[in-house]
Amino acid sequence: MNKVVAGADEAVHDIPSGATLMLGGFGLCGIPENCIAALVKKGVNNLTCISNNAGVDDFGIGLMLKGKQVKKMISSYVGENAEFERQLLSGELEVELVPQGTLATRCMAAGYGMPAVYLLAGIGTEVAEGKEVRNFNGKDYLLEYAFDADFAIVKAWKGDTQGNLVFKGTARNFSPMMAMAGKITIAEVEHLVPAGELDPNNIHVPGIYVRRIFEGKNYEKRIEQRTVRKR
Amino acid sequence: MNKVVAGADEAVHDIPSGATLMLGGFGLCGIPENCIAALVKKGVNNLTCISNNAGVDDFGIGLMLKGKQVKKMISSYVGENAEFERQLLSGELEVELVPQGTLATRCMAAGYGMPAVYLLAGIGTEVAEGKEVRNFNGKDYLLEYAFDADFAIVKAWKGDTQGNLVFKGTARNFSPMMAMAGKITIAEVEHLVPAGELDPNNIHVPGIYVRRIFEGKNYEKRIEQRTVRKR
Amino acid sequence: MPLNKEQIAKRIAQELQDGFYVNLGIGIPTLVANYIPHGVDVVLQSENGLLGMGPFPFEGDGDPDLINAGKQTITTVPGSAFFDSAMSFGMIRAGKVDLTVLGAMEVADNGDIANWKIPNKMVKGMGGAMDLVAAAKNIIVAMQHTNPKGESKLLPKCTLPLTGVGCVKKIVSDLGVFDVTPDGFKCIEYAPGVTIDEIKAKTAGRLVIADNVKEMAV
Amino acid sequence: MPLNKEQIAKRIAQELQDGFYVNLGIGIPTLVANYIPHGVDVVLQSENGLLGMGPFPFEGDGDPDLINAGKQTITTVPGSAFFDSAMSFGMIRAGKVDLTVLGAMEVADNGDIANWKIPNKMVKGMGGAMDLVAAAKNIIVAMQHTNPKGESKLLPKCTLPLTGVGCVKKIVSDLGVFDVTPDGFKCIEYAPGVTIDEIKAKTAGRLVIADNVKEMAV
Repeated sequence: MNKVVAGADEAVHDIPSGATLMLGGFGLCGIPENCIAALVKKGVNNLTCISNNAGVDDFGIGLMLKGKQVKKMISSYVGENAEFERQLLSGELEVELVPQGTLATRCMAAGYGMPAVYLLAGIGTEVAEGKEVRNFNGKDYLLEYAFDADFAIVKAWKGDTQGNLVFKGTARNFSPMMAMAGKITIAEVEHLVPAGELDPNNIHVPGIYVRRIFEGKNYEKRIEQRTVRKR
Repeated sequence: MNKVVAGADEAVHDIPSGATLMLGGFGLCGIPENCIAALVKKGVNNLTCISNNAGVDDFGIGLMLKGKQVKKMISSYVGENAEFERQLLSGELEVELVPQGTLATRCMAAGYGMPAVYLLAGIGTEVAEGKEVRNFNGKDYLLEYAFDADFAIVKAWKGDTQGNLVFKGTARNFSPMMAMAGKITIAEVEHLVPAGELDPNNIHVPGIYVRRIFEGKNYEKRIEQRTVRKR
Repeated sequence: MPLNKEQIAKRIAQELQDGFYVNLGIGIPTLVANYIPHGVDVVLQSENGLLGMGPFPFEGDGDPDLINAGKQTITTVPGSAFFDSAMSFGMIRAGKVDLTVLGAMEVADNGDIANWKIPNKMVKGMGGAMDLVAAAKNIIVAMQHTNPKGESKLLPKCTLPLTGVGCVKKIVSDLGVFDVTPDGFKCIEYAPGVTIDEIKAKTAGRLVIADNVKEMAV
Repeated sequence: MPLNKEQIAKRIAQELQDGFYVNLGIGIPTLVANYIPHGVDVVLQSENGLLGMGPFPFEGDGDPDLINAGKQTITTVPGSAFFDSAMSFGMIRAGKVDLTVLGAMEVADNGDIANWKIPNKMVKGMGGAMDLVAAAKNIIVAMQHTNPKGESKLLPKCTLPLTGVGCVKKIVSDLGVFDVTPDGFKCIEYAPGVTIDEIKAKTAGRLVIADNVKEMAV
């Protein structure tokens, strides 16, 4: 069983144009920087990207948007990106906006082998249009379907050679559910350690979900809004 | 915010006869020994217990069965208990058998605010009788409802004064989902520590789900089947 | 004098009760954290995966792996816990968060809220707002009573696309405090120097004045 | 000579491929772990919340917080991970477990399986068996070919209440190895000293003999 690959290029080598990808991260926090760079270099296009956000003009998924590699974004919030806006308004880019909790839960449903779940968010709004509504205990819920992604690409803090992953702080966000949901899951980590070094009680994503893993390089870990107080 | 109670008696003081309880544990592994003892002492009855197993004759939920405190068990496996069998055959006790994964997921659904989920287990068997079947992507699924429990009672390895819980080994099993699902969740822990001592990256159940917490006493932690090999 | 943003935040902070788990939205709601009453212990939830959010970091600190839902650098308090986005919205849906404070473009007198989309403008998305308003058991809106053109934002019916229906329980605006009741907006407090007549003039939705209406203590 | 339990387990172990995640049921399936071929690296899943199950502990060891789904004390191997029951069955349902080996009272020639309930006997419950058979993508049954009365357990139709429908892919019995195919049980190997005639006599369900049927290497 060898899940360790040399680097990002090898990890994404078989991602074809037209694929549906899940990409972990919230804003620029916890995004798979190395894999995004490799996808930009590889030049695949017509991608459908399931990701809470779409990066900024010069970082994150924004780099893939700049290269016109993305056909459709499925996200909860896509501000902070001028090129995104241009492509959207010109019709080059398709966007499906999904409430953040629904986005997370549709990923989770896929990872848990549940084809669909009933969720509250969006009832009575345009998000509910065309969706099946069902009442349970006096409350209306929307039937929401599990996402179907060819690849999930996540970035973790630590990982081991068996594919076990541990995240740090709020960089965890969508990544565990996406890692569990992808047909093929690729994990880049800041620290790759031998099997047995991570505490088995504190694994966020068990290795069974991870097909390929590598230690990423030169993490920039850009901060979108550095907010501080005086000492 | 004070979640810490003096002990098991205080923790279960308001559990009334007729209540529906979730009890964590798999076999005798990870069961809330102190709370079970307090419930036996308190003598409440007519309880509905959602628990993967029903203990053995002289330990775990078996102690509550002996006192005829249980009206109904909702479990996946109830062997290993002669008194249980006697009460079941005599009609004193009602049993609802639920596939283990369905049991876990119906707890999870409650904790995640999902009224119902679609699951595979039991399709084509007597478990499916009377249940709604729906086809997704060519496969049939059963509609299974979230459990509704008045109290969830779990045992963790460590906990802090904010109610954050950490489990050890396979003693985790059903407890995290039950802790998340109960209207009122009671946690007994082997080690109660001040807030800030547990690593926030490694919390299995965040304190928001836990109403009462205490450090349990005299854990027996009985082993049901000690199986060993020669050195 | 209508309230300023800090005063709106300060008034909302008085709604906090000891032991509350609270989700604060972006903007004025974020400021509420600065006015938590002494002796009241609340835990702040950030829907990107944190319970126990602390203040912004000191200058020179700031961890890229530690941000709030507004993508700002933050800190944690002792007893905090990180979790994934599914669990985060799970606890919101399951009603474990006691209070949600958020901003709004419009609120209707039946509790409908619109705060995510303006037709013919670039739509950035609803983020977690729809999940929060659909599930939270107690929602307070922090908002200006009127828009920059002077038009009421407390309406008989929202004109903008809805974020959620019948969910707002209370509004604290620059002019006063309003409960959302079956009779419409019920004014229970007015800002110092603001008259009931001004509130009536600037509220387009159904408005009732509480018998015991009083001047807000700011 | 029909195979003994150890030989059945050993034959099933030959089905393991490098990198497989495997769930082994109670009884003969548990023994499969003792015969994993050299150079084949598999990870054992225990549905009570563990990936990376190791052998039983040495005498005098044994941790009450570390058991398998049969409630036996066990150990872990390097790279193991613990998780809760919901995630455990989630990974089973999502098809992440490559192979499930379990026992059966009856198997039908369409792949139906019965292994949890005998009418008029105390029913202990299905445990995780229904979840496993409903979702696993590859199920091998380890069983005796006949019951103590000598009656076939490979049937045209199960007589006992079902655990799952059309899910069994392969059977290793004491008499041979059988693929479950649209034509029924297909005998691909027979145990040393067991004749095809004996297999035919003891198989009640539809049976076909593979053209290249051979004696099992044990």
